[in-house]
Amino acid sequence: MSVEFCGMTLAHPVINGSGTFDAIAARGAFGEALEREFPFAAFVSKTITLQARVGNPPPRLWEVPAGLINSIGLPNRGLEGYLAEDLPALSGWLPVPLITNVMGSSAAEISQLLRACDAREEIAAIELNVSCPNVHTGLDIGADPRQLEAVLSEVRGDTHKPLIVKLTPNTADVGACARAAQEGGADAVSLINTLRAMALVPRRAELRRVAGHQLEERVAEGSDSRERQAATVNPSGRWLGGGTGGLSGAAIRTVALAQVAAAVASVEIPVIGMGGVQCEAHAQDLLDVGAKLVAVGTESFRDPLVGGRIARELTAGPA
Amino acid sequence: MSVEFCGMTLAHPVINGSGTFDAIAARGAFGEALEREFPFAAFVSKTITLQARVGNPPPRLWEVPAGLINSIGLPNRGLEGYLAEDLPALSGWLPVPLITNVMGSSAAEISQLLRACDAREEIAAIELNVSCPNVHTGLDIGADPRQLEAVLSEVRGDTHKPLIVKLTPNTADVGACARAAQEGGADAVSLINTLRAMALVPRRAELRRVAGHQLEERVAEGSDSRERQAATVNPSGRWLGGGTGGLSGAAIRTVALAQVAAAVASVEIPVIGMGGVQCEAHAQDLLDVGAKLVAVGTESFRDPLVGGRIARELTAGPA
Amino acid sequence: MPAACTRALASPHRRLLKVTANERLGAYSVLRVGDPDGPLPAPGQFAMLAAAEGWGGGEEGRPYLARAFSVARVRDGEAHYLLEDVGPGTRGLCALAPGDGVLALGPLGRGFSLPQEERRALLVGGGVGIAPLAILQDALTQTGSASTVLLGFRDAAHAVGARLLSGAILATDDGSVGHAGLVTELLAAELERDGHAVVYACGPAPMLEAVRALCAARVTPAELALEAGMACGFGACYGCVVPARDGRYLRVCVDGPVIDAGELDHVDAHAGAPT
Amino acid sequence: MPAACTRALASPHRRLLKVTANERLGAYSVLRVGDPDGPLPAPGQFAMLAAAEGWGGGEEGRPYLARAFSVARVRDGEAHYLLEDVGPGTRGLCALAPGDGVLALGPLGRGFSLPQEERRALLVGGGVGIAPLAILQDALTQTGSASTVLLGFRDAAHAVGARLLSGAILATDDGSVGHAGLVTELLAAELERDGHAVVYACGPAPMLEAVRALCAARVTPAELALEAGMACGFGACYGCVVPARDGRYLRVCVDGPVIDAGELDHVDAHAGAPT
Ligand SMILES: Cc1cc2nc3c(=O)[nH]c(=O)nc-3n(C[C@H](O)[C@H](O)[C@H](O)COP(=O)(O)OP(=O)(O)OC[C@H]3O[C@@H](n4cnc5c(N)ncnc54)[C@H](O)[C@@H]3O)c2cc1C
Ligand SMILES: Cc1cc2nc3c(=O)[nH]c(=O)nc-3n(C[C@H](O)[C@H](O)[C@H](O)COP(=O)(O)OP(=O)(O)OC[C@H]3O[C@@H](n4cnc5c(N)ncnc54)[C@H](O)[C@@H]3O)c2cc1C
Ligand SMILES: Cc1cc2nc3c(=O)[nH]c(=O)nc-3n(C[C@H](O)[C@H](O)[C@H](O)COP(=O)(O)O)c2cc1C
Ligand SMILES: Cc1cc2nc3c(=O)[nH]c(=O)nc-3n(C[C@H](O)[C@H](O)[C@H](O)COP(=O)(O)O)c2cc1C
Ligand code: FES
Ligand code: FES
Repeated sequence: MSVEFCGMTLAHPVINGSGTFDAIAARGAFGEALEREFPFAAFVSKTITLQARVGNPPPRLWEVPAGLINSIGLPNRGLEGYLAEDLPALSGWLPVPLITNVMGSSAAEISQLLRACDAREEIAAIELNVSCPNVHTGLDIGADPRQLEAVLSEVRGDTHKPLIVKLTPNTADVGACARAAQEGGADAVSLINTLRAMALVPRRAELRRVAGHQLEERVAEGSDSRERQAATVNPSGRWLGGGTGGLSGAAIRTVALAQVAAAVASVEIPVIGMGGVQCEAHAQDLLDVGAKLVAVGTESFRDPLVGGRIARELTAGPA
Repeated sequence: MSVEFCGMTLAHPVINGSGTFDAIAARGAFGEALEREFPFAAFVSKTITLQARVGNPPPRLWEVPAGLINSIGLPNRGLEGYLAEDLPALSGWLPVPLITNVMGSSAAEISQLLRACDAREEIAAIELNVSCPNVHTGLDIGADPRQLEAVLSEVRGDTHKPLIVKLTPNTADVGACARAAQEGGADAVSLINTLRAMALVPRRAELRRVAGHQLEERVAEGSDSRERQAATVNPSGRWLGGGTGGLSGAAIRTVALAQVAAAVASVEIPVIGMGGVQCEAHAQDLLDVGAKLVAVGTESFRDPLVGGRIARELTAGPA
Repeated sequence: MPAACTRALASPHRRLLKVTANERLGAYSVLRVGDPDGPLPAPGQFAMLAAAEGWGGGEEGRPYLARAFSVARVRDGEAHYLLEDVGPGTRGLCALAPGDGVLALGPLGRGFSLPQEERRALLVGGGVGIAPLAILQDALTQTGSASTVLLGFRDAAHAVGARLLSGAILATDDGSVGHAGLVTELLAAELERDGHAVVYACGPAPMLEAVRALCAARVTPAELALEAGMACGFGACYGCVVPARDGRYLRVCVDGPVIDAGELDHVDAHAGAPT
Repeated sequence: MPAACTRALASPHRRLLKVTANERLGAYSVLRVGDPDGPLPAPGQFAMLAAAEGWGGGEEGRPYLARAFSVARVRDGEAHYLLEDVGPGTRGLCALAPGDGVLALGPLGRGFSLPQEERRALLVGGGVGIAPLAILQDALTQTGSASTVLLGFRDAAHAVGARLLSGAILATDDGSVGHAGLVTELLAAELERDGHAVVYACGPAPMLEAVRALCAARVTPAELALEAGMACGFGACYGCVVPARDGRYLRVCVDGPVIDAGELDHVDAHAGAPT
């Protein structure tokens, strides 16, 4: 089941979605067992930006039917901290190739990120997250095909490593965006990232319905049944500290399948498919529509080793 | 709880999503009881096109976790048939204003639809579905703000009736689209329509897992566990006769909330919010982010009167 | 030709009913639901059913929508349904116990019409598709008409389902009970013997197509109870279509489920009972 | 200051365990899960739990993710959890019966460190937040250390939960049991009486904030067991953060849940036990 991908030989076609697995933290929680059973054929870092970011204020998570909205806000140590601290913390034990995911808000920023990564041999490939508002236009760099191609053409020369472009799904024509990435020099595209979504602070009445009678007595006093819990915490009425967030998990699986199929139909470069993969069947669907690799995100939160199980089942055929 | 909307006085703020309630068929199935308990404050027709359409070949439905993909393909009698047959079939008994939803693939087509509707007093307002590929550009008319505004400016003069523009959610910046609709002369915008999605024919192994051992013996013979059920029925491997479809229901609720909030923030005209509304709390969330009306779609399939119950609960406050 | 279709109107209210019994019948389950005040369904009509609890969950997050089931019988204020476990929805209903709640919308659709011109009724069923034939047989018996019942099953365990009707002549795929072969072979022989008949059929798509072709060749009137994936059951979603002879699509839930065989050019591969 | 945090490593395998008992304790449930071969959790560590069946369903389609629970006790190869039904996840776990399956990942996070400098241990708990203090008391007893236990509850029904620990001094909001008022009032009095202490606290955010402020004012070392909505429990999602003194965010699941009070400027309103 080993797979050739952009010049790398991977043990199987299952990797992680950026930002959904922290190999360093997992190594801390699970110890050496993680090395022996590392669930992914390559490890994708969370998104690294030029400057360190602390991320969004809590709450950062909201659970929905068959899915999760996150509003993490891309916390990371910044390029320098990543190179100085995370790379050494991974080296020596990470049993698979490292793909570093980076994001910048202008060609100049991206260029700097690519050049810095290019210089480090620990990094096997670079994934560029283009779900980032352009500092100049305000529009996500990846949402508009022309803008995307222009930015990529400008930075492509800054690295010899394989360059994967992680497309945004919040766009009118993802096939056109995939084509733009290819024309701009990408070696592969990956999709889908999360769908823009939002949740409000639950109303007390709502909580009561969900939690049964017990809660009634517990929620703070107040006569207006429409008043929202914790309105003091977040007066905007929005639950997520970041205001809006991104939807992932089972709820987006069929949207992902449609977008991956559209991307595959639009490009010759390999496609990494992801979005709501929970088991071998979901991964196989993405491979069947033409994805070369499959990434697992949210499902790893429920089961850290699910990626490995999917890989084994893809190899063996379903039980 | 009565609501002023584009010059109409509606009994409450809950209407149906276009294509999710057929008042004529429901009147046939439920008889006069439907008139007495009509669940919506206005009735929105399914999308009417200039020429009659038979719609997509079956299968047209695929159920997903907390949602439904449909690939109906806008079957309708065509403008002439609608005016000649559906309007008389509704008149006399429909207890609420009628909003006719139309779609055209060019300004000329839309213009013709609007003019014909404008001439009929049975029609209280017109909803324009812009999730339609432009015959010239191939891109959905509603996906690009500039195109949308240009088309609307061209046709706006063709009707004096309130014109609601039903935006497509498959776009980079729904706020910009809402603004374009307003600039083009829309009296209101409605959203969200379904998210583009796809499903494959279930593999036999998959069916086996879902249905238990029993199925194993029943599915047609064949040694390859990856072979798909009914591959003969649809050799492409795609389940839906139309290839891809649109995702609706609970799974899209938080995406809808984010898009409705973005639209409200971008325009002064009223916004009709919809997407995954199943109960009063979901409707209230949309109203809380600024929607003037709420539409119920998929949930009416499970309970034809749910719209009325939501309206009552919105009025009374939650139980 | 058969007379106008029969149809009882449903209440637009989805009603919460109680399971009174749920018993195995060979490979099937017979679910009985107390509904003393509900409208009396016509033979061939169906209801959209969902369990009141635990619907919308499951490993795959399904079932989400209600499922369609033919009313198999109405007796003593109870509606009977014949169920075959083929997926999460039917599994959930098969697992219900007396006292559990069922959300029901119905009766829906157009049912069978009774025989005209003194034609004898030939009831042809396959697998779980025998359900609407049971209530049809009850209706025929009540009007004093005899009916010949031909039923096909996979094997002996499924053939136990034939007990739902009386006096059925059986065929099984594996020959374990009755004629070894297809039920349509029995039908061909019956039509040969006495062709002044009207055929009522329900079952898998290939069976229905064979019935249609047989009857078309002999100009024997036939009514086919079709099936299709349904989201609503009352004409709202346009999801449940089958292609008609004129190139248009019929909605099985409101134009059917019982459809005059003459309206079809062929029976669509998706339009039959689960197999 | 307390010494280095204690932490047992979890297996990365989500393990299928069996419920051995699930009994009411006043307003709470005590869920016991057989886990003879699992790693021994350190006091303050937690596990991510999900019911093996029926998780992912429910009327609202939740719970979808596993839920975090402090290990309240380990005895005879069983882990005990104290549960309060506050939503679909806790409700599902409260409804489990002996023999039912539980998917567990753990033990996770950093636990409490044992007292240094012969300070006496002051255990301060509020509501369901008393859970990790029970296993801490067990550990202290094993090392021969005495501990003073101060617990606050809403009312008498909840105060029954205090039986999880021994010798607790109680406070209730409604005065039905023990001191009528806040548990932090008891703490203030205790610190007044003998300030050479280390405080271990777990409970609602306002209680933790009051503990933090009290201890900061007296320069008394304190360890707070925080809570936060968690998607993963092992540092993968960055969802479970609380703001630290230095402006950065700490992940409760890997940097905590037990956090030295000195690292916090204030206890975030979302960082406490359910109230
Ligand atoms: C008018 C009518 C009457 C009926 N009468 C009876 C009856 O009396 N007794 C009876 O047992 N059945 C009857 N049926 C069939 C019954 O409705 C179906 O068996 C039932 O809907 C299956 O639901 P499920 O969840 O158990 O299986 P599903 O998982 O829904 O699978 C059933 C079939 O649907 C397809 N499928 C699989 N996954 C999906 C998906 N995600 N979305 C959409 N389709 C999918 C596959 O072809 C599969 O074989 C009737 C159907 C109709 C329309
Ligand atoms: C380290 C740790 C240890 C814990 N130990 C214990 C323990 O020992 N015993 C115990 O009973 N509990 C404990 N908890 C708390 C427990 O994890 C929560 O009570 C549980 O997750 C609630 O899940 P639920 O589905 O029952 O309720 P939820 O519905 O998830 O509601 C709980 C709260 O989350 C918020 N919320 C509501 N809806 C949503 C949504 N859709 N998405 C996100 N948030 C929402 C609201 O603020 C609500 O009050 C611990 C938590 C942590 C982090
Ligand atoms: C908590 C969380 C954090 C994420 N962080 C990032 C990130 O830093 N960079 C990125 O490109 N994608 C990020 N993603 C998106 C995932 O990589 C993936 O594209 C998406 O979640 C869809 O896959 P899934 O449904 O399997 O989770 C994140 C997703 C989640 C749920
Ligand atoms: C079966 C089906 C058919 C639909 N047909 C139309 C249509 O003809 N025109 C239209 O504008 N929207 C159509 N829609 C979209 C709905 O009006 C609505 O925008 C969408 O389903 C989201 O709402 P919901 O989640 O409540 O269903 C259809 C949706 C479904 C499920
Ligand atoms: S099931 Fe919806 S139209 Fe027939
Ligand atoms: S719960 Fe995921 S990082 Fe803490």
